[in-house]
Amino acid sequence: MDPEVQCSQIVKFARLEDLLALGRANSLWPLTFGLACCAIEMMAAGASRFDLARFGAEVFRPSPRQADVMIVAGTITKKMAPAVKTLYDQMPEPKWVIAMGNCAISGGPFVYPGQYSVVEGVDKLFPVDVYIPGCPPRPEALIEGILALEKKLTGKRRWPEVKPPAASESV
Amino acid sequence: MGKTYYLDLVYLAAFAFGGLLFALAPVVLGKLLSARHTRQSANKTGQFVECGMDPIGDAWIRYSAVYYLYALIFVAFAVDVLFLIPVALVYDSEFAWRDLVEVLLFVGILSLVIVYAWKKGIFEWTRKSNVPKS
Amino acid sequence: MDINKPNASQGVVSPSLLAEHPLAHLVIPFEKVDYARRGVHFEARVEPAQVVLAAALMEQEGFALDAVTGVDWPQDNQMEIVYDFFHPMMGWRTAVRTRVRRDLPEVPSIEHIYPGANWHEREAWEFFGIHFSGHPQLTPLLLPDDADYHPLRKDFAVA
Amino acid sequence: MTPAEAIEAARRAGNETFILNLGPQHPATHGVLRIKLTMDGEYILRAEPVAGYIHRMHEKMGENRTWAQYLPNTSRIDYLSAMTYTHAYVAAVERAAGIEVPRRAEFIRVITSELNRISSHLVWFGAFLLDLGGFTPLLYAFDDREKILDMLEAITGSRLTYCYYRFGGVYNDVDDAFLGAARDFVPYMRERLKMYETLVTENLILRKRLEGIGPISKKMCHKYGATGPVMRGSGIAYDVRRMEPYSVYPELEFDIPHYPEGDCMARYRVRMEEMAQSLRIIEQAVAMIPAGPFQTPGVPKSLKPPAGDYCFAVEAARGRLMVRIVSDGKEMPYRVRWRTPSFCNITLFEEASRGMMLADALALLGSLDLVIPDIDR
Repeated sequence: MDPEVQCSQIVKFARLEDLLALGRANSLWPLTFGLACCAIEMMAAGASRFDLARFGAEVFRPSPRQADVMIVAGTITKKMAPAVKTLYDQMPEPKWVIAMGNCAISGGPFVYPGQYSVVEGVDKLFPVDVYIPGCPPRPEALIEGILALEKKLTGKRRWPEVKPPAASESV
Repeated sequence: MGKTYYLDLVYLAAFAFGGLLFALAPVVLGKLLSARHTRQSANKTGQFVECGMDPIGDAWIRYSAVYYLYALIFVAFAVDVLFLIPVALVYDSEFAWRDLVEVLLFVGILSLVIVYAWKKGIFEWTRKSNVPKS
Repeated sequence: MDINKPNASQGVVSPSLLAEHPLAHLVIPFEKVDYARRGVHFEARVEPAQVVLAAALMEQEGFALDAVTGVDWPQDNQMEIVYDFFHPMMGWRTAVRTRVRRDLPEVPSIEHIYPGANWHEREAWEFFGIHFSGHPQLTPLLLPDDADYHPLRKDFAVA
Repeated sequence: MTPAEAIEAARRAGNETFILNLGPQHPATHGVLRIKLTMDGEYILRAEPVAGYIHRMHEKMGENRTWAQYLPNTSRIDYLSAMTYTHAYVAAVERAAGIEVPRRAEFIRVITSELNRISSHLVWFGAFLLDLGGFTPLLYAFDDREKILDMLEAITGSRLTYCYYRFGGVYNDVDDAFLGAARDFVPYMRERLKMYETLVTENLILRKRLEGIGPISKKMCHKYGATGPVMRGSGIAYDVRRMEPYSVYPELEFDIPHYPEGDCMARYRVRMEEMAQSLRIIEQAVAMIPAGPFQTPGVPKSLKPPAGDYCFAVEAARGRLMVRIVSDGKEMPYRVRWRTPSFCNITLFEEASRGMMLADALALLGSLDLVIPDIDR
């Protein structure tokens, strides 16, 4: 992949950046990009019980031109890779990628010596911001992923982080 | 030419300039604040969006007239709305039969567009192209 | 056997006790198979050339195409193609099997009888390299368009 | 008509033929199916479905995994009715190896399969109306579906890709909490189906969008091998649970909803009534489930079924699912072949959608209820 493309703005104000970051974090528009089983869990997350609307992420935009975050939910095959790269390119700049599910992280259950059709992980195509393990990950895991992305944007975590009792203190 | 005349001119110029500013400001702000390059993996940023695929063939073709007539109906209703909003502002003082009749007359005439479109068969979307039935 | 005339016990019918052999009158010999053991009522082994005739007979009897399965037998240097049919009215299941040479697998296509077989045969072609002569569009279906490897063959190494 | 010819035809005739990609990433295709549409203005001249964008090598993986290691794969082919797919594979291996299944396990399999069928139809119901423009039914349908997922998660541990059946029975037993929840779910869901009936089925807009749209004849179903609600919507009452009875379905009485019209509305009605029939099955199965073992003891860990090939057909949510396994007596399958319903249902789309308007073709596509990894495997 080419070196980090210099894509900063012409004008930058510290406070304005924080304000923009806060605005973007609370209104992440995902691209409807359901590939396989994880897409159903993404729909379940968008539906009434798990309700992505609480985090401003329930507007699923079909067109890459209007999407902020690409949630890669499912397996990327070699035949699909050029289409995924095209979609990534066509998204306007403040864009992020969430790799949802083991298939998007590393090819998942379809990786074995001599496999011929699965791209082992989306980060082989373009940089990924948040990885959500699971096959398929539960809707709560997707919400945790979106919160992690919001923390990456604004630096602060809006929701108290649920630590499993035995977890060490390191965040 | 009294002083008020020039004052009104200034107001008009200010209003026009405000409108212009209102239109151009987002464009300039966008240019300044938005990122200059988008990260690419297959440098297809400028390509037309067609579900992730490369568009096949050309889209600049002669469309059938039905699309155009369909759009005309929208224009008619746009004019309708264009008139009704300022009218609502002006007529909100006290109720006058004359105003109601005027508005109804206007809306009535404009709804003739629907009658015309219905008679013309736009809504049935009949096919007027000369492609042989495959 | 008219496909559109549903049989008498519509809806609740278990396959009739196959005392008499309903397919006995066909020119291709179908021998009865123990359904509980193998999942198929009748089976016929034909030469590759007779496949189209078998499919035509099945179509005439009112069967619908179930699947076209390729199996690679490198040890006896052959490839086997199994055509499965099911009967929507009577619930019968038949399988027509044929074997072709492994180095030049060639079978006539039944696409003109069962248009549904178009995709089945394309898939068998791209996974095994079995050439279905007469097929209108033998291009890869599931693999990328420029794929030239046949992944389901036993000797398939990563291309 | 290859793209070059189509462009040439367009330039020569100077008319409005152009090629449109209803591509892999499209809200109406519910997955990564691509349809190359040769359009004449608003009408479709030729719709060529292109599959393979989510081909995950299930059949190749069958040949390098032991019989038991292949189980997780079975629920990832059609993840909406994963139970029926595992049922087909497990029953095929049981038929090959001659393993007996205790009655209680058979009843558990029927209850979980029917619950899974309802949850699959609810996802179809939500997505189908999303295609036609109605967003709210999706929220209602997913709300009911969450109740089923909670029940199934309590006993299987996962929400979507259950790996619950084993050779000779099921993974763990079903407790009274699950049976009670299933018993209470039936009246609740009947209430909700009545509400969907009044709110959605009798909605004038829906009837105008579906009635008479996308007619699929008996002959077309027969030629392309389309099965399930597509075939039952065209008047052929074919259901594998009746035609090739398996498990304990012969002891349960339920009827097969079928409509002669063959249009999108008929397929819609078939699926809505199938949910009601599944509720009837669950009700009877929960009442009739016997006590006893839930798994046959003594099934060998590394199973080696005798050589030969065996098939088993099951009624999945989308239609007839047939799995053909070829065994050569070793501990790994020699060949696993999945005849999946969506693979056959999509082949008739090209003929059924010729000359339709684009919006109606999307209604037809939604009424076929396709799951794309089911096509690509």
